[in-house]
Amino acid sequence: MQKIGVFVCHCGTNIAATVDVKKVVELVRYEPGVVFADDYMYMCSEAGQEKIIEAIKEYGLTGLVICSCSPRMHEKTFRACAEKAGLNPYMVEVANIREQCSWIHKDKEEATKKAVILARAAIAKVNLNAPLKEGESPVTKRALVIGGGIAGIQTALDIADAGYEVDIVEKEPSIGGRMSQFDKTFPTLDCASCILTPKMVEVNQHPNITLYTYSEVEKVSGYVGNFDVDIRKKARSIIFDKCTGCGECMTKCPLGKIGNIPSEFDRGLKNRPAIYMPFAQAVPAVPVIDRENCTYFKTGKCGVCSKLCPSKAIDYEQQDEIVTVKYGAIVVATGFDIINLDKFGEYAYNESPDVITSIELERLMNAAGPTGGHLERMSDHKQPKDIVFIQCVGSRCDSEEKGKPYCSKVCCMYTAKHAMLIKDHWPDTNITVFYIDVRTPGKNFDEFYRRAVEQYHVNYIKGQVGKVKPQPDGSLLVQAADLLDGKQINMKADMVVLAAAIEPNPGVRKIATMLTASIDNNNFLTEAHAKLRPVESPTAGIFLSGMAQGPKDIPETVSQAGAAAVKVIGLLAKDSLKTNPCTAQCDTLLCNGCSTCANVCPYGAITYDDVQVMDHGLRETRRVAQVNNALCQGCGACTSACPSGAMDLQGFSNRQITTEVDAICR
Amino acid sequence: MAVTMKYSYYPGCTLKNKAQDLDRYARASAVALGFELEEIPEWQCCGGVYPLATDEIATKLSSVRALNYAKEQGQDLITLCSACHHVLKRVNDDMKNVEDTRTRANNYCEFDEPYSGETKVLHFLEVLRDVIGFEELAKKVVNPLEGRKIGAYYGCLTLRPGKILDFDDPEDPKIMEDFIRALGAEPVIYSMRNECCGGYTALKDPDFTKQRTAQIFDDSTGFGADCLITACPLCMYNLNKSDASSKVPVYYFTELLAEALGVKEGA
Amino acid sequence: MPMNEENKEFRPLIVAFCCNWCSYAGADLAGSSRLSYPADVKIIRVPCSGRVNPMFILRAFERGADGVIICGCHPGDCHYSTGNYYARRRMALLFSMLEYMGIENGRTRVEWCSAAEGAKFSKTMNEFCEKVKSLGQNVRLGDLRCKN
Amino acid sequence: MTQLEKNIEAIKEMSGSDPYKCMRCGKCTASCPAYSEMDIKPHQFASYIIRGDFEELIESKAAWKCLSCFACIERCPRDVQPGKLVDATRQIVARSRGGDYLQPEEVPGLLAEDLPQQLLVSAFRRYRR
Repeated sequence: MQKIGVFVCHCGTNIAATVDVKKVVELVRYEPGVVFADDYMYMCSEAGQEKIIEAIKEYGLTGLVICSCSPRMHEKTFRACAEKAGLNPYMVEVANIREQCSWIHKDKEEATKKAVILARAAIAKVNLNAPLKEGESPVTKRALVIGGGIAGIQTALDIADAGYEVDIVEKEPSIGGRMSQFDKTFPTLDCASCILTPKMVEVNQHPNITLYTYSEVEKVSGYVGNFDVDIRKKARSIIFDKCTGCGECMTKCPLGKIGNIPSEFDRGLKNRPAIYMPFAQAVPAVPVIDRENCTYFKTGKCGVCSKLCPSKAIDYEQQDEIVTVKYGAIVVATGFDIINLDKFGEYAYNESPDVITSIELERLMNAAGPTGGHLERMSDHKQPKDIVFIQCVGSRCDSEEKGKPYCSKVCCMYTAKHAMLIKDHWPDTNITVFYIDVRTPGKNFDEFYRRAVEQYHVNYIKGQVGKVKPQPDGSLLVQAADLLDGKQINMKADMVVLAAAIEPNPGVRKIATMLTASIDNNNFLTEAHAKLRPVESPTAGIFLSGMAQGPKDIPETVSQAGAAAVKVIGLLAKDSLKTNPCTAQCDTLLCNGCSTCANVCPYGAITYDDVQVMDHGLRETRRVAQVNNALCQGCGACTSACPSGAMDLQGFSNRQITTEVDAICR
Repeated sequence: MAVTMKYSYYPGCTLKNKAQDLDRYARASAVALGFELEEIPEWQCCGGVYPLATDEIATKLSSVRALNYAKEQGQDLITLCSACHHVLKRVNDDMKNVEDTRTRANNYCEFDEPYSGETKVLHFLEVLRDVIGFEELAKKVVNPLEGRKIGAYYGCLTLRPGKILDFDDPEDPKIMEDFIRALGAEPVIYSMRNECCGGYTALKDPDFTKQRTAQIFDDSTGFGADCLITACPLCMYNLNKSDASSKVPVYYFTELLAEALGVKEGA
Repeated sequence: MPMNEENKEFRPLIVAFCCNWCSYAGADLAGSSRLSYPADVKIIRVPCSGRVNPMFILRAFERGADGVIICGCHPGDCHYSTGNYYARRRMALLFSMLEYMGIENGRTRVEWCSAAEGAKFSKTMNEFCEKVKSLGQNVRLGDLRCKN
Repeated sequence: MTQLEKNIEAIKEMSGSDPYKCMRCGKCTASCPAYSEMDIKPHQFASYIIRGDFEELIESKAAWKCLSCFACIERCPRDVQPGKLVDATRQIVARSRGGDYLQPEEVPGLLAEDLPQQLLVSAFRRYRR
């Protein structure tokens, strides 16, 4: 039996004016378990707390009920107070007789009656409270960043600068991501490489950062503060330490001229050799052999690169290697790609080489790109005179098979950028942009778009294009409608640029599954809270950075990357983590191993184990649920889903809530 | 492949009259390719257009009867005419997926067993592609149409709506081009191939239809087509009525098939 | 609840389950904004609307409650991501079963209320009380094992 | 429900299409081969229906000029499928007013020697109840 002390607060007149505090004390005094009851002007004050501590000691109290303001206000205060007196802090319950009683009722008799009922409910609950202990789990002071684009780079740099070790895993041979493919950035028009390359170099040279390029995350286990991650380092076929990055192998690879291997980095607008670096500023500046296409790997003959390499760095025998590393926190920065346009046959993307995507245009405009920055049609290498941009290709689309329901956010701005850059280089180009809506929220964004219209005379037409028709003369006929002027348009163009919808990198699904990080219907990672915890995954210890969480531009990505880094640093700065003791518990005698709880658990905190149980004198092996207290956040979803009543939540147990119900309904 | 495959065959009104070529050459080719078309007895006209209003029922019943007949024979149902293909596939989809239509149609028809979309409807071209295979077809060609540049004219009804007809990519179809290649000729790809010819407006607005068909001829011949093929009697009529300067001959695809298979004369 | 002899007005007994993160905070805001609602409403704090086991509701009716309301975060805003979705589906089923058992749909309700919606919380409670009042005293759900 | 909402509901029901999903992108109108013939353009059908301008829709000749080529239906990114709204309008006119666009008496004058039956059948289906 508990020995409970009840303390009723006046809160000045806040409570006492509407609730007869003395009467409450009198009425609860004889509740089961109550050995002491008193009131005081301000329970939360130093003197009030002193009163509580004294009572605990004098009466040997094992539980406290404080009738005062909301527990959201002072529960922590009173728990600390109890702890000071040597009482387990989880033996305290607060009856909210201010916000939920005195402040909203006028009739004193009625309010007093309600206050008594609320106090009784709290007393009944405390009778069933048990001391709870916050668990502790150590923190491995090392972070993993998955993805080496601008989001991953920025997060890694910020964490590393704070003094913690960070590893970046990037599946491509070089870090840099999408941004390294871009020409200029909006709305300032500074060159993407000029601002990105220094950061890539910094990452490479930072003493706290380890790069795993051409590598993938293979397996993740553990929980916040204690992740074990297997990283597959794919065989580069190059001895990393010997290679000087001289590039001799790449220039001499016979497939460079005749191989027809499309360069992934140049979006297929150019071919690359079988031994290659994606681009000249690649970090690390070490090539990789594409074994699928390499003649040596296909036929066992060739070996030119090996013969020519001055540092003898080529190793055809190299094998994939798996390393296992411990991390305290993981950041997902897997970025994006654009959707496949096969379902948009009306825009003739597969039919005509002169219909291109915006990323391809970035490559065509880039001085380091396949045409050396000279904008030309892929069909006849002529410079286009009339260029049509089509917005929202696959964005804001209701059909799941064709496109995406969301706005891709960046297309309006990069299209204005493209239009202006083209006009800057070749002022006599005619540019038409077909849009549904022009969306430019952001600092200096609308001004940027207006500049395209007002200074560069880019022709913006409201109306989605119906069809792009390749013509016998090699031009493209764009069939559209000007909805504002009310006319159908058949416009000849030399080049058509499609603003294809953005989608999360397809690999993110697999990674999210490994991390038990939730993703939404569009494969974007879900935040722990859409407004208040936007860079955290609901799974503790997993953080989000960049496009993996949703469409965003570079400045937004960098801010989010920094925010994610701060959250990681905040975690790594701790030596150990206090775990919320109000976690779920499984009664193995009742559990039937049905997996219902694991299916509703948003945190992947429930696993299954075979245990030996004694049931009616028989020893049996049963599959039962086990809760990982470090992962469990105490939502209780499993407890209501459990068909056998095996799952219960500490601090809010079935019996505790039921007894509260009983007390209220008495 | 079975020795002789048998299919229920729904010719439709026009193939019995103005478009006898489409029908005749198909039957001859089928024999040459080793399958049999068994014409459904007492078939009724499909109505030519699929009624888009969801509460229409009477206009769908003739198709339902044909579909059910094929089901009773345990055969797939073949059509040749674009319009019949369109209507039968869509009504079949309704019978499979739209409960209201299914219940009401079955109430009207009183079949021995209720029909709920079990029959597989195939366009003749789909049989060539999916059952015979274009490679197999190419092997059976005795008079390859070498040197001919043929534009496939799909029109609208064979392709759209792509999700329900499931015939080919409605915006970038390949089936007729692959068919042309199998016959030994060279397909000409042009963007008007899946644009409407004007359809039934030919009755009251023949001038409008002429504008449309002129665009089709201009575009296809611009890419070098020396003739067009179609599967639709209405497209055939409209294209033939054209007075475009770029006009080239138009054939039913079955005629060229029969020619390549060497069975045109006997048909 | 015993009826006051002089005052014949029926006062219902209403149990409200409020999730800690949104609606309990919303109730606090209603309080600090002095937006009144009847004292008939008694709130039980739970971590999440998804924690509300149907047994709690049955228990409340069994013990004489006239109405039960469950308040959670708005869909998509659940502190634990998905708890309120489970609650919504679970309660839809439970309420239809309760109706079958004779507990009218007006006596049960699920409502979303954010921490910023003090006014909505108060309005909801006022409406709900009125509704339950209009339905009158609940027929007790008796559990034979509990009969004394 | 207001009378307007009821009418819109009826059209939604009959067409199997939801005009409220339209985002006014105009891809239907851009694709329409009968654009020049239509006095109300395909993308406008959704707004006319939402506004309740049924009279104007019924008076327009657009419903009779639509080719039912399904280009708008195929390409609509919002699954509004304007062609279905056009057809529903046509049905409403034909059913409520008997305002058939084609009279049987006209037919002999329109017949050409090689006119396919399909054309007559389709036209009768399209233009009349």
